[in-house]
Amino acid sequence: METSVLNFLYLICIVLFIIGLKKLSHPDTAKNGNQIAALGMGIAILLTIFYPMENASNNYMWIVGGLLIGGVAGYIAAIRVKMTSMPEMVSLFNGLGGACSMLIASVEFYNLQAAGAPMMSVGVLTILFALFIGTVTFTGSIVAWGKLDGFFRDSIVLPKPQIINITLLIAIIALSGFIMAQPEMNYTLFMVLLVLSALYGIAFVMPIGGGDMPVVISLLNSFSGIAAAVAGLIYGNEVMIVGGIIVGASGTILSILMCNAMNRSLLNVIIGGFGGGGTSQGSGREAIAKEASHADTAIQLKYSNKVIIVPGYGLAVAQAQHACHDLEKSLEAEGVEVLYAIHPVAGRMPGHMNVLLAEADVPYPKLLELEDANEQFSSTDMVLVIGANDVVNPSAKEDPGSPIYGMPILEVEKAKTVIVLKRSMNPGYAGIENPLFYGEKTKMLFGDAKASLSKLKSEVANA
Amino acid sequence: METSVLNFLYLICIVLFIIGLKKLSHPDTAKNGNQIAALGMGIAILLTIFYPMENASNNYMWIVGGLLIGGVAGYIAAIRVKMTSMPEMVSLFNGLGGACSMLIASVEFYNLQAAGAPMMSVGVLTILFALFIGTVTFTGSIVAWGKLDGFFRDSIVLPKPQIINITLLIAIIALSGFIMAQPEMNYTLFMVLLVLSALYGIAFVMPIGGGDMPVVISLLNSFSGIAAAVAGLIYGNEVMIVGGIIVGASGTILSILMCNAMNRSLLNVIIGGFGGGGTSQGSGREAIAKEASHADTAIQLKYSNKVIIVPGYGLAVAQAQHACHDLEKSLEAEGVEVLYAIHPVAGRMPGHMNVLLAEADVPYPKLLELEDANEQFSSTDMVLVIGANDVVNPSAKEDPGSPIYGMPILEVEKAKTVIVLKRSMNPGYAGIENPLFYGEKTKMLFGDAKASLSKLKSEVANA
Amino acid sequence: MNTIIDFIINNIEMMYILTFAVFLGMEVISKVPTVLHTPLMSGANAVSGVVIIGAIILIKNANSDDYLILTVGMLGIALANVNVIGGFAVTNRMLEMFKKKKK
Amino acid sequence: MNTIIDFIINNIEMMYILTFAVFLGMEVISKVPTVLHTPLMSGANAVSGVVIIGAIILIKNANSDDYLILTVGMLGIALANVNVIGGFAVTNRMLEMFKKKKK
Amino acid sequence: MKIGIIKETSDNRVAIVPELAKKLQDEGNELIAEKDCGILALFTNEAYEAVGVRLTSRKEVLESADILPTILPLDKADLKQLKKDAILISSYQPYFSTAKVEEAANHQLTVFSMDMIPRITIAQAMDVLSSMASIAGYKAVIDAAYHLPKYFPMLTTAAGSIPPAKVLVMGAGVAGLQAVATAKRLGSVVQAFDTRAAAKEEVESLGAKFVEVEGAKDDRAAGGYAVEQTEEYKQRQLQKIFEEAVKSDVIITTAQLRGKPAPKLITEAMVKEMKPGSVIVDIASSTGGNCELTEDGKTVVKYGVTIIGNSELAAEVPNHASQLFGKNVHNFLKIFLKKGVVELNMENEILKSSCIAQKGQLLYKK
Amino acid sequence: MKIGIIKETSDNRVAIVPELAKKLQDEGNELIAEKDCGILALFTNEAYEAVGVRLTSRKEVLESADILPTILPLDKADLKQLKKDAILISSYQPYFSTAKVEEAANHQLTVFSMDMIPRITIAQAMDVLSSMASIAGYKAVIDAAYHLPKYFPMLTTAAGSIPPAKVLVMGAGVAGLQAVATAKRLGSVVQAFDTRAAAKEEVESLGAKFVEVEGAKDDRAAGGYAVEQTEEYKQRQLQKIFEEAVKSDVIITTAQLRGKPAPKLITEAMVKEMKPGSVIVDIASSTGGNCELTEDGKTVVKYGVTIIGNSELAAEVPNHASQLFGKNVHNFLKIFLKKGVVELNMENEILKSSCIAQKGQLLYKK
Ligand SMILES: NC(=O)c1ccc[n+]([C@@H]2O[C@H](COP(=O)([O-])OP(=O)(O)OC[C@H]3O[C@@H](n4cnc5c(N)ncnc54)[C@H](OP(=O)(O)O)[C@@H]3O)[C@@H](O)[C@H]2O)c1
Ligand SMILES: NC(=O)c1ccc[n+]([C@@H]2O[C@H](COP(=O)([O-])OP(=O)(O)OC[C@H]3O[C@@H](n4cnc5c(N)ncnc54)[C@H](OP(=O)(O)O)[C@@H]3O)[C@@H](O)[C@H]2O)c1
Ligand SMILES: NC(=O)c1ccc[n+]([C@@H]2O[C@H](COP(=O)([O-])OP(=O)(O)OC[C@H]3O[C@@H](n4cnc5c(N)ncnc54)[C@H](O)[C@@H]3O)[C@@H](O)[C@H]2O)c1
Ligand SMILES: NC(=O)c1ccc[n+]([C@@H]2O[C@H](COP(=O)([O-])OP(=O)(O)OC[C@H]3O[C@@H](n4cnc5c(N)ncnc54)[C@H](O)[C@@H]3O)[C@@H](O)[C@H]2O)c1
Repeated sequence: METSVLNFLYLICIVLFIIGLKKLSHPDTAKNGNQIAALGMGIAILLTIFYPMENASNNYMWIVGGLLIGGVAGYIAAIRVKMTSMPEMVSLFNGLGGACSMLIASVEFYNLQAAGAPMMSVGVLTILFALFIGTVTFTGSIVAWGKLDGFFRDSIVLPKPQIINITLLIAIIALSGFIMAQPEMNYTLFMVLLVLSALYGIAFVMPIGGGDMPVVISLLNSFSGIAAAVAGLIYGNEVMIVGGIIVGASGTILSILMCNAMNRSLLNVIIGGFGGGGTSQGSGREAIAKEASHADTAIQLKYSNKVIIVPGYGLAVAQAQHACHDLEKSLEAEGVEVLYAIHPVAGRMPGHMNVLLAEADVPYPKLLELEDANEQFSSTDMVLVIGANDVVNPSAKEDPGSPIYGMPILEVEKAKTVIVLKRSMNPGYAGIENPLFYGEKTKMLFGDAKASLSKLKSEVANA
Repeated sequence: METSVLNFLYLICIVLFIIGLKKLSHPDTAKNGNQIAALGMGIAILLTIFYPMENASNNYMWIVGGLLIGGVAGYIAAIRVKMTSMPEMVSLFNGLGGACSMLIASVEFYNLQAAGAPMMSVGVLTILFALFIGTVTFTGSIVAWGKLDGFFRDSIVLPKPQIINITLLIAIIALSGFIMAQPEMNYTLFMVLLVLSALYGIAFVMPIGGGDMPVVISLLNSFSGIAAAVAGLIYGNEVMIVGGIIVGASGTILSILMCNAMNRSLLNVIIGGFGGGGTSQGSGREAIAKEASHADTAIQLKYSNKVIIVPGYGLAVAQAQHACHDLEKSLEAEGVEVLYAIHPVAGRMPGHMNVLLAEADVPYPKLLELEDANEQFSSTDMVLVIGANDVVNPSAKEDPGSPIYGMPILEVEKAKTVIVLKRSMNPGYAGIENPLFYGEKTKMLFGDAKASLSKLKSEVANA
Repeated sequence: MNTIIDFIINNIEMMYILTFAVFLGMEVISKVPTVLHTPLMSGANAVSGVVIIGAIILIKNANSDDYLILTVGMLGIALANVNVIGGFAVTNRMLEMFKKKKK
Repeated sequence: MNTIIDFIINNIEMMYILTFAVFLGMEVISKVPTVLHTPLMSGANAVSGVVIIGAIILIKNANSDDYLILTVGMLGIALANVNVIGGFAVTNRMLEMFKKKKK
Repeated sequence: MKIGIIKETSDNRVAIVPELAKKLQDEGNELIAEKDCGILALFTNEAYEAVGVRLTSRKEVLESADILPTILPLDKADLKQLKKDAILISSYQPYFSTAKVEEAANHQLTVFSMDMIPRITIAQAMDVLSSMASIAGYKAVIDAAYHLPKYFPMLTTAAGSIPPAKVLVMGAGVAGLQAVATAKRLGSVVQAFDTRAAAKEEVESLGAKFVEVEGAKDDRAAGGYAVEQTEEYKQRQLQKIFEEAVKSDVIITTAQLRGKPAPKLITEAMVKEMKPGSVIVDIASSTGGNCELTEDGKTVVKYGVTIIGNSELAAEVPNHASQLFGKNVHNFLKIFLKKGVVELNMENEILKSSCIAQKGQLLYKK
Repeated sequence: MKIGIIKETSDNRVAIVPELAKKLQDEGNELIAEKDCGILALFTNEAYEAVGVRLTSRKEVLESADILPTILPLDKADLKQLKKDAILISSYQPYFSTAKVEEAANHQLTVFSMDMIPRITIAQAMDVLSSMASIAGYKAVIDAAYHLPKYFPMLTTAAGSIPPAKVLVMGAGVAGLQAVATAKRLGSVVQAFDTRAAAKEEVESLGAKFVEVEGAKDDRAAGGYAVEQTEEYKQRQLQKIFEEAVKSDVIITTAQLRGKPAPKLITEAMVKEMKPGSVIVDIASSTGGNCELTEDGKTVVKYGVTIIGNSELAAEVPNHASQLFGKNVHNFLKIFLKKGVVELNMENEILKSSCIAQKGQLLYKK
């Protein structure tokens, strides 16, 4: 009965976790959700520390010590980290969580040994599993972190990763069985298992392309959830079990969602990973144009103050003038200032863009001439280049060899970010490469301009 | 252990329920979801019947008999009922479910009495509660059914319903307390409680306007879920408890969603109900234009074969030509044939509609002249009248007294359904009432045409 | 009162289950499009017919000669089964319209 | 094998709880907009730090003189707490950007 | 009945086009037409003969016709030759060309003036003002663009960019709105104003800007017609117009006051201030014009501004204009011409208000 | 350098507008202008003086100018008076008006023909063909609408409805595309075709329909210019055109072949078959026209079809046309006129291809 009161209190924490996660999945409530989840965690920790436990020699000092060290370290890390390298950080944290399960498992195995409990019990099995999954999470996350951090390069490709992984996995299962088959505990074997698991974690993540790391992290995250749950089973501790499972489940779903967003399957990512990064975009390789996702572009648009649209022949070909105007309007509704920069020779006839935008009823005052536009870019958060190419080709400024050298262009690169909407990397009328597409600040949003624009519009509505 | 195996099997049924409900909430999977849930139920029933139970005198005949009678009756009813009167039917079914809990409660109370169990026990409390909620569901649903069926008219308004309800509630609680306080069971009091509950059910639903019945039904449905759960507590039967609770919860949420869809609060519906129908639209009153919801209109549009759009001056005022064209396109994408019927004097200048539609790039072949349109309406599933009024005013045909008598109009009423998009019931240029709006086949979709149209478009995408 | 508390404490797992069931019930149907409100309601209603299980148990436990209870129980089963069978059948019919026409 | 079955049978309520937890985990975040993937991941990750409870229990149970275990346990707590505190803090920062600018 | 078709003396349109002639015959009438009546509107003699219309001399047509619809009122010479109690149908603008009407009356003729038909929804099908005005409004813009030494739409080219032309439309009736729509289509920046309260919404419903002048007197009772405005309103209006006018490249004026001379909206002073090369198209010229310098039926250049005074712009689109006019006439005839027999029921609101002379006496109030 | 501005003898445009004159002076040149040079383009003498241009006699301008940009080539009389080694800038169409060029050469003049500038992206800023063509394309439609006895857009009225006019554009170059855009704006149904493969996409990018004729020879190498087509292609093309032409109310032809007479796309037979009242605007008239019956610079009516042959339509929008032309010239001068000093570097691709005569000898290959 004692514990069931504790468990009842734990139930509250769990509810807080659930509500927290739920809120985390809506932009408006996300922040609040995070705090609620944190609250839940805080309560759970305090409960565990102070809820009387029979024949326990509390050792509060050690506990508090651990909490302090970890807490301070974690907080500083979290505050210091650059916005851009947060994913790595998450991965690292996640790994540490895994490490903790690993440690717990090791200790408990040790304890069982001391207590000389019967082998072949669910208890042992649980412990072994906790060890395995904890360790994999640990090493796997570390590798993922390293990859994102540029520590390891994708170029490090293991020979025949599939083989390696399969063999490791088999070995691990076999060994676990063997350990349980032993008359009594055998710590060396246990350690071997640990090492094998560690290797597996590395071998699992190493071959996957840097571009897919987010998915992998989310996957490892669900692992660490499961690890926590299993560790919970060891103590029959509700909050660990349920909390862990929930994270495990949501983590898995999240990974799948992420894959869908890149429209690939989870399997494809992992296998593709085994295959060595596969087609995963932006997998660190150089001089590859970065690809943007609709959703992220949408959110950036929505939260920027000033956006300039650069229409080109592609807008005309896609007949996307109305879609473009719609997006413009919904952004304006969000309080974003939207302008158009019209290059004199955009399109295939003088005034081509004028005709289109007039048709879509874009108010004339929104149209900027070349010179004005080039002045305004520097104060612009985002430039949408819609089916334009030659007219934004920097080589007209920089490369005296270029056939269009000397032509005045729209210097979009002055802006903070540039998103280019076109169907491929094909050149435009002048038939020449466009360095802009590979630029630091540039991201490509491939696909028919009209389609992309309407996607963006709806995403802006959701986000 | 015996039972826990049973419970384990029950768990499967529950999972089936959950999956079923989940799938039920997506158009594409709904049908399948319904079947899955049904499967779950089937398994649960068979399990219960055939899973061995200690010292049970099974009485299979009786069980099967009941199943047969109920099954056949239910099936026939379900097949016979007209599409239009399905809600009533649902309400009726729901009531019967409630009735069942009522009976169970009665019997179990009787049994306890026989067994001379201790009063003041959770057991008794549970039974009483089961009785109360079951009965309320029963009578309430019957009333709701009657209202929708036109059995009871809204005009039957009880004096001061609030008062009545409150008093009944208090009485019920008091009595329950009293019953439990009794030294031993008292069946008469129990019966009184039953009657009171029945009355409460009636008093609760009676004052609510016919327009709000769907919400009420869904609410009663969640009651019957709870009833089932409570009954489940009596037997400590997992599937009943969990299944019931889930229905209870989802039913509540659903009621709330329904209210949002009519943008009103649940409370407002009930209190408003107490107030006597309140502003609830279409509450059976005559000569009130029926209001349409965006979602329902969207789904109808999507699943019809031929739609004709009748634009009028309102389209121009709202500058909704592009929105209109967009909707047209997304419908065409769904395989719906969309045409426009242009009335010669629609708008405020000759060719007003031409100018607008041309601007939105509606292909000329889609524009029908008056005569052709009037021929085509009869073969049309749905007509969207967008901000047109005089040009679709039947009195020009029917009422010799009308100032516009003799003017040729678009005879939209020949079509299966007519949806009118306008902001209010105000007349148009000619300043005269339009009988069309009150017509059998007509529904009004109030609001600015542009806003409505884009809502429709997105709904079409979702649905 | 404290009978109730005891009850809770003694059935702590039950509490977990109930709480989760409530959450699930809410989650599972959030985001349902308006057009599905009625079918969903009808489907859920059919599920609520699960009370039939109770009626069945009731009869199984009843002495085979206690005709009163047996009849009442049978009535209960019948009523509940109308709810179950009818409910699912009606829902099915409502959902017919969602069969997308082929073009 | 049958040890496991026994285990399940004996902890049937636990099974219910686990099953529901899985469903909840999946339901609760379905329909999350792409832009929230990373923050959500990070938040969930912080929650997975719940393993810290285990480490705490571990220490509470340890004999006050068994320094090996104590240190290991403390290390465990420290690591897990990095996960917890750091996790929530980072998530918080990620979500800063969602504070809608006033216009 | 015998229905006559003559060649307009000073207009390209023709009152009845072959297609319509056929309809009328099928309805039991006999049609005779003056030779070449439709040539200028691109309806050949063959076309008329093809549908069985007899071509003959003007004289015969005039002498034998029972019903004679014409675009413009007949002049003395013709009137003389007409049969007694022949029915004349045309647009007389009785408030202005009183003389013409009286002559007709003197000849004991029954005269219907289509421009007197009330502007009610039901009468739209026979509303020549509407049908001709909508063509005029369109043509006014085309003419303006034709004469303007500038480019109408905005144009961004490698050789610098050209701002869109500014168009100001005065009077947003049928013609005005049509002008607004057409100018908008051509990509110019369009402003319009009017005294009718409803006009604002109507103008904006075409995506153009409405120029507000406070304190306009509105009178819906006048059957959609505008009413004379107060003096100080006119002042404020002139002021406002002045500001806008000098900015405009094109001004199109359509302001009319039923039965009164058209309001003077553009003063000589304004024209002086306007940009050289600008164009004014004054559709109200026949009733005096909205611009002081307008000369009806002429295109003049004053202070570098081209001023086109033309109330019959529809005549410059003779082919379609004739079609519409004919349809109007047909719908009008339907009221009293059934199966080739005339039954004049003067109770009928439309006949009552459009019949300006019957059997000799004038019926409309000056 | 001394830059001269003269009044064109047979054109409303002026080569240098006041605004530009100012720029040139700021760049260190002296400008002198013939009196009234800009009048017809709405640039007053005052405007020129205001920016410090000295107005004088034509004679003085001709005799003293070092650089003389003109819209049209100068005629003999004027050439005589020019200084030796003066630089002439104009559009000579050297392949056609050979005589003119030779004369100029004989006077030891350096002659740049702006129409010879290559059609490459970088040269667009000085591409007079483009700038003038885009105005011409627009104006062609306006003229067509002006002369067409019909209503352009679709119109549904109480008096029946009018179908949209059918417009066929032949040759979808700069002028052609501009015509397509303008016609589309006016609400007509537009079709266009061209032999260049790219043209289809370009036409469709304006929302118009492209008329397919299989088997066209395309040659991007020709710098975007079209090439002569095979005989049997021409046959198929003529057939296709015939079908479309007879359905059309307006035909606008812009088909050109660099250095060759314009392809004949509309035969007399076709014109006979076309609807009376239809309008043909032939922008290619100066190089022989795309229609057999075209008479350059004239508007004729044949078989009831109005045929406007005018390659200088831009001249009818003198104000803006002059602005663009001037800007082109300016951008061109920038190549070799730095701080008022001329440095002719004949390596420069643009100069090379546009210089048709230098110090007496002709530089372009016939
Ligand atoms: N303005 C004039 O008078 C005139 C006349 C003739 C030539 N030009 C020349 O045309 C060029 C104009 O430059 P610009 O930047 O406007 O056009 P551009 O340089 O030709 O580039 C257009 C781009 O649009 C993309 N695109 C085509 N269809 C698309 C679609 N449906 N959706 C999305 N993207 C699409 C194409 O890339 P993908 O294929 O990868 O989609 C292409 O790279 C200049 O070189 C100019 O000199 C101008
Ligand atoms: N065609 C011509 O040449 C011409 C010229 C002059 C007059 N008229 C007359 O005008 C009338 C034309 O008939 P019609 O049916 O086209 O127009 P109408 O009869 O005037 O009705 C227009 C309707 O649109 C609705 N509306 C206005 N703004 C709206 C918005 N933003 N969103 C949604 N609905 C809006 C109004 O209802 P709510 O206010 O409730 O929204 C109004 O009832 C005829 O009577 C005709 O005789 C025609
Ligand atoms: N019943 C119908 O269906 C129908 C058909 C056609 C026209 N109408 C209505 O008839 C009315 C008149 O149409 P119309 O084109 O023949 O009008 P009109 O030709 O008589 O006058 C043209 C416009 O000039 C405006 N005007 C008058 N004085 C003015 C001033 N001082 N300043 C500015 N504007 C001034 C008038 O308000 C009118 O809008 C309009 O309201 C039109 O909607 C109705
Ligand atoms: N570099 C640039 O930025 C730039 C600038 C302007 C024009 N251009 C290109 O130059 C090319 C020519 O432009 P233009 O307007 O001077 O061309 P043009 O005036 O020389 O000819 C007009 C059009 O007639 C077409 N034509 C020729 N023979 C034909 C036939 N038998 N049937 C049908 N059509 C025929 C040509 O293909 C051309 O499109 C175009 O491709 C244009 O895009 C490029």
